[in-house]
Amino acid sequence: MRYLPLTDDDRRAMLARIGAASVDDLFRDVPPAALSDATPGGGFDALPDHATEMAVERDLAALAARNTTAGSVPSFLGAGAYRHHVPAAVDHLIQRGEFLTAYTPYQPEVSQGTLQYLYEFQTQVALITGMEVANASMYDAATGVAEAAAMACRVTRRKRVLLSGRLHPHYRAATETFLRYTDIETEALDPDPMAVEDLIGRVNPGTACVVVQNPDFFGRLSDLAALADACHAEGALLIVAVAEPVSLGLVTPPGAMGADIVVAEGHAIGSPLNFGGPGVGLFATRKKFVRHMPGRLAGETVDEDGRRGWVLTLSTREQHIRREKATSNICTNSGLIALAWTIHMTLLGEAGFTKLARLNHMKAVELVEHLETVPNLKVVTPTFFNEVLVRLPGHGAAAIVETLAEKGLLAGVPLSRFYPTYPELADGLLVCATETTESADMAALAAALTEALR
Amino acid sequence: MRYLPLTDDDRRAMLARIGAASVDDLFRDVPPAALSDATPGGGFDALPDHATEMAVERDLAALAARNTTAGSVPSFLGAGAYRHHVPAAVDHLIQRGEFLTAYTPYQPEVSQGTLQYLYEFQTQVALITGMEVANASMYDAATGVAEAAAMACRVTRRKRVLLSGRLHPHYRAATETFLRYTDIETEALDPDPMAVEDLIGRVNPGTACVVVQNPDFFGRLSDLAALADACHAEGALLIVAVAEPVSLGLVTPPGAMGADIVVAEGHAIGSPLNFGGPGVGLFATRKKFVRHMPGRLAGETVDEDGRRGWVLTLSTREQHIRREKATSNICTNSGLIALAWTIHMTLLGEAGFTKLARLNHMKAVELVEHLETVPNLKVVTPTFFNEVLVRLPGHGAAAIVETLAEKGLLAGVPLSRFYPTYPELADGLLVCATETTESADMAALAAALTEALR
Amino acid sequence: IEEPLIFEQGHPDKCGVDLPEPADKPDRLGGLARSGPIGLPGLSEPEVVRHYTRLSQKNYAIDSGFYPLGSCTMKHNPRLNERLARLPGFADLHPFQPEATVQGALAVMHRLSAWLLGLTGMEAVALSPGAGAHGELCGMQAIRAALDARGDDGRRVVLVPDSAHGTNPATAALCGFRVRGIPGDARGRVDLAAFKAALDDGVAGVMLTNPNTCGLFETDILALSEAVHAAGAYFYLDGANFNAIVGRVKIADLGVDAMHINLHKTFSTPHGGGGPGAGPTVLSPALAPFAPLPYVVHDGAGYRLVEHVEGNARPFGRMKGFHGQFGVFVRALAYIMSMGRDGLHRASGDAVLNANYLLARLGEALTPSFEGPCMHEALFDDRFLKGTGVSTLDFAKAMLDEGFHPMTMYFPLVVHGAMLMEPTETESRDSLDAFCDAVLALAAKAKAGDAAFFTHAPRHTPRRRLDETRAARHPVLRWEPPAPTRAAE
Amino acid sequence: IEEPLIFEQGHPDKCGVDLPEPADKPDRLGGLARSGPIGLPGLSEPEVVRHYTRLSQKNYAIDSGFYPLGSCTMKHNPRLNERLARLPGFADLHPFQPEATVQGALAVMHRLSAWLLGLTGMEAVALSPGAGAHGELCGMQAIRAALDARGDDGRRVVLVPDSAHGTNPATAALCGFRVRGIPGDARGRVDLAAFKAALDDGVAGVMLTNPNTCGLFETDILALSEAVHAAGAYFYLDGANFNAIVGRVKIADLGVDAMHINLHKTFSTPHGGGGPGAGPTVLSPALAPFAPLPYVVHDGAGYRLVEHVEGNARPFGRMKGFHGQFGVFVRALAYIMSMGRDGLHRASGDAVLNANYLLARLGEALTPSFEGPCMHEALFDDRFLKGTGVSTLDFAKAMLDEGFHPMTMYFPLVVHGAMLMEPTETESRDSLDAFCDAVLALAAKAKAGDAAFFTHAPRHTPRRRLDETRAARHPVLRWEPPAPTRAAE
Repeated sequence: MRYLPLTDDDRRAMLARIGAASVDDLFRDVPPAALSDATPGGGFDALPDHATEMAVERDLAALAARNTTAGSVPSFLGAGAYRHHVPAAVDHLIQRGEFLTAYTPYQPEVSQGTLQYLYEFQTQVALITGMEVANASMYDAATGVAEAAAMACRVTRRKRVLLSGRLHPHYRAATETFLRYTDIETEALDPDPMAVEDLIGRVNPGTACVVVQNPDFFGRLSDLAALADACHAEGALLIVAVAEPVSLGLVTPPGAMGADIVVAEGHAIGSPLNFGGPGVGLFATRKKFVRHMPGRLAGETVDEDGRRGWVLTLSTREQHIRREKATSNICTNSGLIALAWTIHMTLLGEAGFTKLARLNHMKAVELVEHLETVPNLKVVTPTFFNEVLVRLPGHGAAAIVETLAEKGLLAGVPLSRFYPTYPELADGLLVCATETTESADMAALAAALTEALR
Repeated sequence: MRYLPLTDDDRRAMLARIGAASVDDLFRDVPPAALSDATPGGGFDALPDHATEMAVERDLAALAARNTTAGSVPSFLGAGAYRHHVPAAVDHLIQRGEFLTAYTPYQPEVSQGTLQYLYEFQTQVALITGMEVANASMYDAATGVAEAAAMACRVTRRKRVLLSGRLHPHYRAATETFLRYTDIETEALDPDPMAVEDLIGRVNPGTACVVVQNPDFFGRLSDLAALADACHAEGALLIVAVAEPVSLGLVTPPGAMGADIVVAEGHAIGSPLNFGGPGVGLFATRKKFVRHMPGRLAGETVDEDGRRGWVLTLSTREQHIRREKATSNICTNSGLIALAWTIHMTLLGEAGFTKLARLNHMKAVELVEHLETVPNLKVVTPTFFNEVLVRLPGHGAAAIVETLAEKGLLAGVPLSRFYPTYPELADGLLVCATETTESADMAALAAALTEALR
Repeated sequence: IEEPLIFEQGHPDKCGVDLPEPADKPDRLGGLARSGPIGLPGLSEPEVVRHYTRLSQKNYAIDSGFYPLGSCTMKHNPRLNERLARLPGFADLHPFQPEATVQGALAVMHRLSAWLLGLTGMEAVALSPGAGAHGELCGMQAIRAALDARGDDGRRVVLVPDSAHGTNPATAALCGFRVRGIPGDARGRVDLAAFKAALDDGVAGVMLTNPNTCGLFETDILALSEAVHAAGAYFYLDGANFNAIVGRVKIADLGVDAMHINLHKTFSTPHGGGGPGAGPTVLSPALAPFAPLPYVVHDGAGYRLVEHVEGNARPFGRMKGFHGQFGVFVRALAYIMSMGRDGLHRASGDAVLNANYLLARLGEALTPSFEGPCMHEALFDDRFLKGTGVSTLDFAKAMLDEGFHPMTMYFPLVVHGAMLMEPTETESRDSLDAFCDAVLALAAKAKAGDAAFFTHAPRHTPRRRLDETRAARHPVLRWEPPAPTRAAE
Repeated sequence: IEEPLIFEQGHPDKCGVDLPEPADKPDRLGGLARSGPIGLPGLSEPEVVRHYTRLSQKNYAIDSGFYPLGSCTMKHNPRLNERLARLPGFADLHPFQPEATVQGALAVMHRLSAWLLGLTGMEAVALSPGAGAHGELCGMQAIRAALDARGDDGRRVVLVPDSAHGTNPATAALCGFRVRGIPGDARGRVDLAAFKAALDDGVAGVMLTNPNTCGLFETDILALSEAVHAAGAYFYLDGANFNAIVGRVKIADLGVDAMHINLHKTFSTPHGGGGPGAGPTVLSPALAPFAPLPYVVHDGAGYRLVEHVEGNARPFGRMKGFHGQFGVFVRALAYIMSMGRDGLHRASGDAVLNANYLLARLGEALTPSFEGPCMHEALFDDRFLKGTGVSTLDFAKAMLDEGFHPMTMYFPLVVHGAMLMEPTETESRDSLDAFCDAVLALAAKAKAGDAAFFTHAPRHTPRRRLDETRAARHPVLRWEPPAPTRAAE
């Protein structure tokens, strides 16, 4: 067994040193009734024995081959997961054993590598969101939004959370689930891609926070300044979720529009799609709220010789110190995906990040031009970054998507996947373009949709 | 340009410090007539400008997709290149930047990693070949055989080299080419898979060395002890080439049969096929010949504090010291492929290496059983490791191979690829099995051959 | 060698990627274009590769040495798993592709689920929790949902032993529960009598770690779970220490209702300097109906991903975006298939053997907190340092200079100056011996009175002891550009 | 931390791979089965990963720092190239697959050939040489073949400047040539008059490096090549320093008949601690017919791999097994496509700029051997160390402690105590400045009389100075099991 270094000789010698008769003897504190492996007929007999590396590789490669990869066909899927080109250097570096196989940096003297990149990550997140401080990551944006809502309640000492109907349905569901058994009430508006939401009118002195997304789930970009003002006037916080972090290279950041907490999904930068996970939640806020913030924080300090170094800090907020009074129960987060994110961001830099954002937007503008040639199709998102909602009047978008998938084209994400109980949304399709989308792909989509909608 | 760190500001400041007007000014020693880039209309105008990573990846991935990979179809190709399963740890480790991007270990104080693995490599090579010492690698077996023949001439102070007709035709060609303009004569026997060669009868007092391969190019395993005795009786050296290093886990090693120099192709262990290159030449000999040996050598010593360490040694044999009197002109060799080889060998160890060899042999025995069911086909190799020669009387093997390739089956290597001027070999086909060959593949081959030979 | 921050070496004109020129069309941003620079530094690719290579060289990792961090299960992370997770057929899949185009990915999730259920004997598994603490939340929310479903709203207390991980009480609090501590006995186990006394009809459940954080099997586990159920409460088992018993003990046989499984511990996916992990949570028949969305089912037509309520299921909600830590699932499945039934059984045996070997060898000079055998962790306290002027922390820092990562310190809280060592099954006997030799030598040195050696350790690490108080008092959590010098005036 | 040899930590019972059980059939070995153990050590996968990770940590590399090794062109190695070379469509190809199944691979070879010809203006290219020295052999064998073809058997002398790499004379000797040295002039160039005087009708060719090993462009190169051809000889250019002029100078315009190109220098494939490299060799119309086998041609039907003599070609033979260093070709092509015409032009300019910047800054304290501008290397000698008791070697070893790899030392042989520095274009100005600051500080220290600091350097490296004399006098070239202790007696 290739992963196990002990030989039978080792086991014998070690048992002798311990003074035990056998390895099984070391399990003598386990009640015999609970020892399945000792049961005649065995408790695990249905499970296969170990397999060679060659066999495992063959087996799982065969499963991988049963999937259609997004890169092998024209693909217009977004809805919170965006396919970008990741430079090869990123994956090479995150696979270095010293990063990959380290634990959370509890011993800072031998973890400066992890701590320094987390500090760089925190700074980059703060810069692009326009916020003052950021933490060292959450699992993903959905859980980040949930934690942000809870944090807003701690900050404001209020118990009411208002969720926009244009928030990613997974962010909404994760937030509702997270808060479900607390004393916090959540109110979520209906998803209505055609109307403008009146969130300002719903903010009142009981509101802890309003959660919106920008661009929103239907692709629309909005100016949030008035909403921020309204929140602040009532003593509430504005939480802004960003599903496509690349947008922050071109669009006014939430911080500049008055957001108090910004949560973004970082997955799109540095990582492949990975069927949606693992992602990385970016989480930024104002400095004055930092002690209410969940998650790990790397901070600067000096060592015994006076040299600059980094440590995990403000851990009195955290569960291992504060236990049931902690700001969150989060412990392991998304360190390695944060590393991938920060390496990709560092490769991009100011020039690359802003250019990548502009390139995405221009691809989407071009995509919309193509789509507008399709009869029977309406582009309904007026202002957007790289994704728009189209409606296919009289057609179920899901069926159209399946038809096109059979023809080797991943046309977009049908709204019905998220809103099965809203028949009026069944003709809605989210389509997205990134720097990986070619003009020929767009033309193919327009042609295929034209035919399908005939 | 992503690989270039200087900014225009940097360039300006640096030019000012240097006292030059422009970068072009630094090229003022180049005769203007030779400066193609300055020529109006330009000397390089036909060449494309730089491309994005995304574009290069897309372009080359498209070329890669135009090939049929050996792993995607049943494959029985050998003839000096053997497809084995390489554990993922091997490629992971050789990609560590400290190995991948280091130079030849000229500064031993900061190159102990490279030097220690070369020492481990040399020891492993010596052990499996049954020899006393080995060098730190040659480009490949073909060039290694050529260098071995030249070395034998230095050792014996003779000028005649005798090559078996059962030597890999590339090894033969590379040796003839290498020695072509020296004062060494080479005599090569005709390839005759059916006859037993009388090499012993050709050894005489002028012979510097005899070069044979085991298993030979047609797959046959032979006992070389009598040949070794005959060579030594005449003062000649016996050079044994090994194309499939895995065979050394099961077969009596050349050293135990009296070889004086052993050259093997290491490619099959640790590396993917890579369309044949880069490979790694394993080169081992007797201790008394070490100062005549080509190539780099890592040797043990101690540092100023008395701690064990390694250095490149015996470099007085080498070109950078000895110039035109060097044992070889070799400089850069195959360090990284040697590393892959030694990591794979270390993972295998005694138990794994011998088992892998046995597994290969048993796969070949099974393959022969399958082939013997094919009417009109003759297996002509009597004793073998994992490859045999079959004859398809009345058929051109090359045509059969192409027919089967169209059906998604890589059936083997036709002898005509190497011996186009020997029509009597046109019905010969080399077929090979390794641990990656499944019984179903063998049955498919037998069925396809049965149909093709009907 | 000092490595500056990217902000100190970058320049906005540099760029480590080349991108095609965007088209020059009118934008559709509705006036929301960003104004002014962001302030990001730019570096070329060579600089980026060198920067992060150098940073990595300041880290200790399981690849570079022994890492006996108790309760963290720092075992070898096979590279096969990394290779397979990167196959384009797994890595380049969009989460919202039509089901027909992702049958292989759904099969991975289904197969992993089947293994986890087979190894635990449980009824259902929720794959989506993002890490161990998230899995705890999943289990406790399922308990809360079950209580709600039976209309039982009087149970709001959760029993948590004093030796528990901090995540346990934090999680319980997130579910609206109050925590009631339960003490341990002199044998390092839950005090059965005290436990039973605490079980009243206000108790929703108990959160127990087993093997517990003292590295011991709860010998009364069957009585405990029986009492829990008799009291109408549920039994949550913290699965952090599953590696000690995997392939030997079926969790269902212990009467467990929910347990999270850290794929990044027991099933060897890399910890990545702090994640991503994954915390699939197995559930008993009583809790199975409440498992969160999404999950994978298989029917005649193939695999389906259930993303909305259907059938008789009563999911308590959705915990995470998309479908969970898919990349981690691939790695864990590759590991589990590689080890198999027999390999996992041997692994837990070797993990326990290695821990007992540490206990035996180090017990000569250190002070074991409880009598053995231990399970996969050996717990010592600081009695052996009494009067030396050396603390557990000092002792740990001295280990760094010997080339070893220290054990977990000051946890569990139930012993003084705790040192919790978890060697895992992937350490060789040579490795354990080298560690024991070094620790015994340090212990001798401490006893010989050389306190200053310890209090100023480490000396040979990339940094010496860092001032954590300063970091917390005056938090500097991001780089800021230096104040402009006023040379112009 | 010491890392034992695998032989010292392995055990024959351990194994880092799992393999299926072989069938148990009668063997077909003809009695040639190996007897007795081989003596290989066995290690589990965790031990192997840790062992080689630790070994790597004892290496310096371009990824970890500045590596200004003159004449070696240690530039950044992009990871894109590594990724592409590992695509199964390139990595998992057998060299003897039918041509129809490897059209993409043949296209790679054809495209790389087209680039190399476009950048040099030459007529043909032999891709197969395995490294630079092998490429030299290719070029010189082509010259020999051309002489033979014209029946010219009186020319057996090759002119080689005294400043040449050792491979030049070694290669010439392998082709049956005698070497005649030619001296340099005070400007660090070939002495044109002496050169012309040496050119007689016994001369087969000349082997010249340009830019030369003093880092200077041979200003008389056109006169030199004209004289060579006028004398009926051939002109071999050593391409080791091609990086200085790529994208600026067409080799054909210099009158060159053959030049090898180190793909692992100019075209950035990793050096791998000593290879594999590749040394494609470009040939003039005069030598093109003699190019060795195999080569790729394109006709209407697709790409063909020519492995045997055909048409009017008169190949001098075959240099290597299979088709050359294919994996290196993929990397080099990816690099060349990434850089393009404009990028390569800028790269050579930056490489020369960086070298001149070193020359300017270090020239303040060190002694440049010749007047600038230099090309992509800056050459200093040891005059600045005169009377300090510090040698070039000592100075280099002290640089190791500053975190830098030293320059090439004692080469070229034409200056005393040579220090040849090649920064390449992939170093930033910050990196060069840090290096210059450190070197200038060391120079000041040497001049201040602190010789012992240097003669005992390095101090902070994994090993201090190693006893090379002992290694050569009593060569220990492999591990041997320790002699059995005689405890039994």
